[in-house]
Amino acid sequence: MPFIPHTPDETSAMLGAIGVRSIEDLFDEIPAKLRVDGLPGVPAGLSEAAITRLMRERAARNMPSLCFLGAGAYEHHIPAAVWEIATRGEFYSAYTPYQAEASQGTLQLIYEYQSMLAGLTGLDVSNASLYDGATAFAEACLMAVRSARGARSRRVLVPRYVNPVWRKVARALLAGQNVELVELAASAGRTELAALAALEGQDFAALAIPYPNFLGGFEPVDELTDWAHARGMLVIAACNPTALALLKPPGEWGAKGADIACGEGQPLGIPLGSGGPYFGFLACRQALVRQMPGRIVGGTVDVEGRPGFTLTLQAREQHIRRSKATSNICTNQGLMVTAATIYLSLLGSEGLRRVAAQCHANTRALVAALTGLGGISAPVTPYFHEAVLTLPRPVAPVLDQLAAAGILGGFDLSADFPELGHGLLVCATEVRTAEDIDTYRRVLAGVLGVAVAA
Amino acid sequence: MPFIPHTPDETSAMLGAIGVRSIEDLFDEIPAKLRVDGLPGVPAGLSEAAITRLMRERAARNMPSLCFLGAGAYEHHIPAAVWEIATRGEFYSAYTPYQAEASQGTLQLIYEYQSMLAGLTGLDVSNASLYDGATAFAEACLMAVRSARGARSRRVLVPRYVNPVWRKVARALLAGQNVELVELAASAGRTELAALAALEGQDFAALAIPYPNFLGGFEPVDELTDWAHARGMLVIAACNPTALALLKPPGEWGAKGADIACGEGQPLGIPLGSGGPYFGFLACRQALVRQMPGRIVGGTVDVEGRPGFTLTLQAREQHIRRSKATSNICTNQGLMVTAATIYLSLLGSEGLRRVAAQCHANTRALVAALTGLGGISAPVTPYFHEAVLTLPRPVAPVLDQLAAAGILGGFDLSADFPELGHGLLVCATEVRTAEDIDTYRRVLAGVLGVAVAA
Amino acid sequence: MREPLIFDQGRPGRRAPSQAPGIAGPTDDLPAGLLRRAPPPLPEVSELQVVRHFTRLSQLNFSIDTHFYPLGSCTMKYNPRASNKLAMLPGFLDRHPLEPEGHAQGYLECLFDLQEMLKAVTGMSGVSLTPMAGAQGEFAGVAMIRAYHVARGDAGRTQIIVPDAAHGTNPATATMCGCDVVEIPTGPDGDVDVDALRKVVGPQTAGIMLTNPSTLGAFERRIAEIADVVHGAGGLLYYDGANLNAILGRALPAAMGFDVVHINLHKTFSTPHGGGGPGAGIVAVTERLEPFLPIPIVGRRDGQYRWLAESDRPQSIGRLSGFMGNAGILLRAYVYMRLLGAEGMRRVSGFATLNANYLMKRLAAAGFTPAFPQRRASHEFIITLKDIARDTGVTAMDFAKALLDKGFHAPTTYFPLLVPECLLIEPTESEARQDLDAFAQALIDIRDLALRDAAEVKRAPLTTPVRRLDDVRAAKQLDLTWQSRASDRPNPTASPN
Amino acid sequence: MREPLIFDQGRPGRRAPSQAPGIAGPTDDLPAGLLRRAPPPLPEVSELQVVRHFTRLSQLNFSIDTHFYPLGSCTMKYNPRASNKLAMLPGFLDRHPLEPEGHAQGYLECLFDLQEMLKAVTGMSGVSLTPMAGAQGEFAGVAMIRAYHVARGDAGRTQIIVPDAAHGTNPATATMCGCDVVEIPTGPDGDVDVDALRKVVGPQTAGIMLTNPSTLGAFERRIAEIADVVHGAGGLLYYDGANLNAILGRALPAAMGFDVVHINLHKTFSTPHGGGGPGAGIVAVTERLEPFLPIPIVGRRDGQYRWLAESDRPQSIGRLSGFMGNAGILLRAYVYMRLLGAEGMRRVSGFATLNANYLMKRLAAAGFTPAFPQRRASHEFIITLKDIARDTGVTAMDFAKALLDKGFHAPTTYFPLLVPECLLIEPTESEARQDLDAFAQALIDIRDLALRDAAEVKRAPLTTPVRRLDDVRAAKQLDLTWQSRASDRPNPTASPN
Ligand SMILES: Cc1ncc(COP(=O)(O)O)c(C=O)c1O
Ligand SMILES: Cc1ncc(COP(=O)(O)O)c(C=O)c1O
Repeated sequence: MPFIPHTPDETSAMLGAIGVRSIEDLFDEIPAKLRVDGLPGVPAGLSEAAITRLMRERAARNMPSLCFLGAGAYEHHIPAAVWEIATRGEFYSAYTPYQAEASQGTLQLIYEYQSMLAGLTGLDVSNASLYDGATAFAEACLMAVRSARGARSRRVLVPRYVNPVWRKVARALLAGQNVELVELAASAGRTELAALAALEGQDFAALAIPYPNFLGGFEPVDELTDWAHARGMLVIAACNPTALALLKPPGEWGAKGADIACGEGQPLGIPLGSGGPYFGFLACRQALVRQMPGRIVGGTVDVEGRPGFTLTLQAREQHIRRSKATSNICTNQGLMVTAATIYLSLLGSEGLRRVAAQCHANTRALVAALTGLGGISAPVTPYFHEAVLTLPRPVAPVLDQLAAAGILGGFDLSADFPELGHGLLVCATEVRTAEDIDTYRRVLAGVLGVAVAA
Repeated sequence: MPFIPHTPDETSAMLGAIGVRSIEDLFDEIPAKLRVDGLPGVPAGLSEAAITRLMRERAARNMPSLCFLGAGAYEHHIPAAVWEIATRGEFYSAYTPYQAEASQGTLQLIYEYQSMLAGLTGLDVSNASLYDGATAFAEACLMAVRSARGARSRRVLVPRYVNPVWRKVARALLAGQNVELVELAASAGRTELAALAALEGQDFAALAIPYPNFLGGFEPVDELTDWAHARGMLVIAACNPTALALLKPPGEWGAKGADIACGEGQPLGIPLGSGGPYFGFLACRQALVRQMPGRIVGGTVDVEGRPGFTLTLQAREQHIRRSKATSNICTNQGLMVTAATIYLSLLGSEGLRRVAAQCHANTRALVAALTGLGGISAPVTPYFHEAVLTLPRPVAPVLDQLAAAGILGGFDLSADFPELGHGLLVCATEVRTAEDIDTYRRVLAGVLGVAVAA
Repeated sequence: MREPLIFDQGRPGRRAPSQAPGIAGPTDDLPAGLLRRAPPPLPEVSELQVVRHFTRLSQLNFSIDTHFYPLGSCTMKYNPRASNKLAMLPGFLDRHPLEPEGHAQGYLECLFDLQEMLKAVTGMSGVSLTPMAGAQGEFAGVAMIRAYHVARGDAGRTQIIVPDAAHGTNPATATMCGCDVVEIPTGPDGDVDVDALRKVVGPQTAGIMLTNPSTLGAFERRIAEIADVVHGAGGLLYYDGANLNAILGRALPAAMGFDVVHINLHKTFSTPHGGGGPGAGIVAVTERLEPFLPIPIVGRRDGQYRWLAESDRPQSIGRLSGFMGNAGILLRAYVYMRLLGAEGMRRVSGFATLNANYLMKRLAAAGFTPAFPQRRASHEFIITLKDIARDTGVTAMDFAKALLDKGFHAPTTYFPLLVPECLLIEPTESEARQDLDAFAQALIDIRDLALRDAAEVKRAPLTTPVRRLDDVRAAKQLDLTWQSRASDRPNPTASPN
Repeated sequence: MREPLIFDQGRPGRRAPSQAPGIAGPTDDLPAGLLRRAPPPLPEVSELQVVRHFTRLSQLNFSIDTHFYPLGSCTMKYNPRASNKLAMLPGFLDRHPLEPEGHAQGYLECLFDLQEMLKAVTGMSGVSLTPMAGAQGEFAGVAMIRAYHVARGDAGRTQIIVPDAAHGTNPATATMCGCDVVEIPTGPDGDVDVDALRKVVGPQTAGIMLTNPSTLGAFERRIAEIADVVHGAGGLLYYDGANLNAILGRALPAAMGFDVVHINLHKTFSTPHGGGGPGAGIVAVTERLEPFLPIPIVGRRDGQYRWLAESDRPQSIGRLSGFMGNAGILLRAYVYMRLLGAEGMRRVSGFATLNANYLMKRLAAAGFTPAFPQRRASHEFIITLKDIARDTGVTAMDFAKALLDKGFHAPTTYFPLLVPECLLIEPTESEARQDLDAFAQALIDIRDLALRDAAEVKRAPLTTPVRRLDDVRAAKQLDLTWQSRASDRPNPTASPN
């Protein structure tokens, strides 16, 4: 009986103290016909040695590849210190800091995290995390609808090149509340300002702008922001946090800046991890803070006047406000935020800027190498850190052949964005080397039957 | 400049405070002709990302094998908790607990370790570790020579089937002090009591008995102990600590028990680790404690009478006694002892007994499986946890073929112990399964050209 | 000792240089108007400063690994270190989520096996692992209930019934799904008031959300009747599996009549709480809701594992995460479940229940008032301190703070809302009797001190890194970022930009 | 809060069952007389109890990761987490040491490269990685010196010269090697008294053991002259590399005239001190000592790495460990050295020296007395508190304890022995100026308090888990095991069984 400390003697003594004969007796309020004796579908327990061996065997079956795939999750260097510290028992096995005095470690860390995210996004306040980028995007839309002056509209305008999965998730999460996403037309990888004219007179609560967009391209953020603000809409920035080290923060877009920023926190020290856990971030202007979902930590003082930290603005949350809460979120992604805060501290602004710049430079080198093969073009420029290639033939079989050679060649865009032709989204983060890029070039040349110099 | 926090401003301010112009100036006491400008043999620094990739590639080149090799280092299950806790910064990055009040964690842990080792060996006291089993064996011999009444002799009697490397290490470490190891004759894998008669009249300071011996066999420990004690010799037990969960402890050998126990701590939660770091343990009777080398922790009280722990009996050690110290050892294997103490706590006496029993049962199953192939015999019985097989042909090429098939088949005894013929020392610890053993059987059958049922 | 903010430890230009590229690549092709003018205000610190700062911060926390943590409804049991270590094997950790299925068979096999075990422990026939916490599992469940009604052309069913003892996420979820919440009361014995339930069901009923045992720590004995009433009215039953630890291997939600269930893997299956997550809130359903399960789901064909997506499940409520939920948490739960096995799971509920009943008995014997003294405790129970609060002014909150000084994390306070001055105490199965006894003694000592010297209790905590904090000030004079402090504006709530 | 002994937390029969085989195999073939009668008295505890106990114990320590730790002569610099993580990769960690070389090329390549880098930083021509700590490196060095003389038929050279400032391991090593120790004094300027040296050298001289800079924190300026004297007398020079951090990349021991050097990798190359080890004390030698290096050594032939053993090195002093020294520590040092690179190594010595000189200057300016005020500090320096001790009775030990209360680990106290009431302070390069300033301020504050209220200083420490401990009692009433406490015999030093 793993993880149960009771000796037979203790068990009897405890049963005696309760006044029952057996543990079974403690379940006597469960109607007999509901009780079951065992769990036929569950195998017998394993020792830690046996499960260790099993998991190692299974992990070894997951073949490692040279990764040129991004599309929302990015392979960055993660300093060893990040997870060695984040998995310390005091962080790993604590829960939401309900007892502030016994949780100053987690609380101060979240306060520092909030400060870092506010700084990165150029906004005033941040929450303590949401589940992931996709749900943060959905929550940002809901928050905007709740916040929009007079809430005339439940529609959110979304450029075409938002992450298509995020759009699906948002649709699933917004459907119940009848919030609708309306697509804003685009061409050549970015929103056409001309398309806005057709929308005049229509009501929207908000405009959500990806930054960079799913294709790595740039929307005209300043113009879009001013256009939306002029029409009483809120502006949501859906951004890559690494990019924010280099790019103008949403808080500085246009004349007044975006109102809300959200995104996927994975690039900030979170392993690819087969898809999760990651975390979503959400920041906003001070004026909107009472519409923010999720935990928020604030500074205060104790009875002796010493500074300390505590959960605050809890009246927004489900445990207080119940059906009127800003969201149903309770458990969020605390440990991931712990890791991200350590990551951001280790990188600092200069380190993160270099990571961003090197990602970008590597992706440029990759684009140059692959378009150099001939027959491949890169239709979307400028781009940041991720780029579209148009191949001379269907993408899927090419990716299969690359995968067989141990290369994750990118994301096949043809299903989501057929207008791009045989579109392939590629990415080379700062961890890719010149040799890696050359390996890709040579293997792709082989797949496409192009002759290259070794 | 990794790991140096100074900003250029700080550096200048500090140089200014010192009153020099540059860092180079701080080295002005080094005669100019001794100064060098660079380190031509050292490559340029790498980022953590680059060294991570390099080390992963190199680690991946170290092929994993199914291990039936022991010979002094054993593959046991190590609970995940052991190293997750042992590598916590507070253990990992502290040093010898010179400031007791600021090191109660390490001190209490060592006190607990000493208690566990005393319990396992059946002796009164233990030190806080030596480098490894081989050096602990050498230190035990030196300690015995120092302790032997009147120190009539500087010779230590050693049965033939002590780990041959330990014997070499002891020879290297004892040579300077003119302490000599004298081999005690043996046959059929153990010391012959009859051989003792030939030694009557000779002087020895101690007799060092392996337990089990290098072949997995048992020496007649009770008889040898009594024989040695009757002749004024001290008795040293060189033991496998896992075995002590099952076997009579040295403190109970013969009429009076062994005087000193030593051994390799690796089986107690230390990874095979390509050979180290491991740790040596050393325990003894209370009367000998002042001849013990290495750190020792004792309980005491603070000024308020509260119990606490501190390094004690330091007058034995080099930093106080200098050339008269019991040993030159200073830094020992603290972190390994940390791991071993956690390991022993997790296993407990019942757990460690099961590990020992299962190792033994697996080795028996292995011996049965392999001798069942025909032409192979197991000449040394009884054995514990490791056994000698005699193959029908030279061992080395057989091991090479097994290795090519991913099996570490055991230790070739023919160089060290030619009297055993084509001797192969095999071991199947508790982590080997019935399928593993069958794999070995089938592959060996193939190598030897024997037909087996699939 | 206080730990300064990491920002205050920095110096302009200080870095941890190993962690970033030595030189940064060119960015000359980026539009100048899009470049950042000033670097983001991140800390400028050395690697040692970072390690030291966060190590020190960690030491300011109470946690399972350092303290008994009987936080009711949260199941703060031992988190095995093996789960962490094995989920972080490079073969799982370094995989891009969009890698081809052929590269990920080991990982997919774990998830598939996990799905099967979760069916076994719920009695349900379909599982989706994607929800990232209990609340998202609730969302998935209610959304499926809605989708089911809509698919049957019964779109008018928009009411979700919720008992007053329910966790806040239940009504909040109903709202997120666009439903209206109808609250029903708890009877004096701790069971739902079934008569009240009968009164509110009808053609507008989408379903009911229940935990069983409830957050009152008592098993809902009339569950079969409740199921009949709700099903009879055309509604479905949602099981909030936050309390599954109480009945694991003893009773199956499906057999109780539930149509859908979520399980907080971070509770019953002991994945870490991480200072506030991540968790996992997998959902399991009976056959009729299977088509609506959120995607992706792991399927198996010819011994190969594959993702089931939109095309396989056209009626799905859709995707709830960017990739595949909290994958690493699923792996941790998988390791834990395999370590326990079927027999171990039954023991979990057995000993969790033993610990709760033992502690309740001890406290009752010492004069404390269980909220439902006539009932068995499930894996948790409530004591109400209303008498002592009335007599001495020492509240549940004061008890909570005084417990911190005695080296115990406090139980859940003031939840469920219907029991005044309550402590919801969940010891979990992994705590030893001696620690329960010590905890009981601590409560007794605090109570005795309250009777002697109430003011002294109200001074607690005295030994924590800070003493009692001013929550009101935190909410009134918002100080949510370091930037707001650095600002020299008089009102710290003003935007620092 | 005090943490009870793990033994006292156990209960008979309690276990952590996942960690051992479910059933134990048969042992019926073992001779009955050899079986243990009673199980060994190990703790009987749960997995959670173990995790909690050792996590709590860890928190009672000061460490680099939590505190400034200027312990002179020990080089308590930041230990990169990357070194730990990469050395623990399964490909290194799970390898049996006797695996065939063909299976271990990646590991051997690391060690080979490490050997080459160590040659570069010492200027020597041969390296052996096998010694497991500085003291074992010293042993290897002196044993090689002895072997060299013996091989030349000059066996009468049995004296090892050691300055009075030497670390205790130096004379202890000489004794272990069967040599006699001849101590020579330090001159008033901190350099060795060369005249005294001249007097003691002769045909009996095996060699001299020196650290440079010495443990006094000063560079031995007359090192070339010393080398000439010793070499001229037929002896060899041993360099104790414990202080290599001071001159890394600035001066090479070989160029100074040394014949053999050990390096404490756990100091200069930042492998963890681990609460007392493991370390690594590699040795490097000039050509004439190469044949005597301890084995094994990593060689390379045709791009394949292999172990050099007895047959390759018949004159070797032999083996010093059961397998290959502290392999995992060697890997950690390798990672660290690759992270630094040549330029980083020079910066290490530069900034270590900057920090030491800055702190010495600050303290001198505040009225403290450096032991050698006219000298540059190397990477460390000494202050002597003899005046204040004389005036107030507050000793170096009192200062050390008072520093703990201020959140600093104490410097090394009372070493080297020749400076009265001394603190040997080594800040290392990884500490920031602000921490040096805070440390200086703490010393100033303690000094000021000592002048005002000596008794108050002598009460320190007040904030540590225990207050000042009774060392005399510890040595007199020996309490070395839990068993000795459990015993009801009046004398706790008596044998318990
Ligand atoms: C009864 C109950 N339901 C639902 C939840 C919500 O689960 P989660 O926090 O995982 O979203 C919780 C936990 O906090 C709970 O205790
Ligand atoms: C100057 C000096 N020499 C030798 C040693 C001994 O090294 P180790 O402790 O690694 O055996 C030390 C360290 O403690 C030292 O400081």
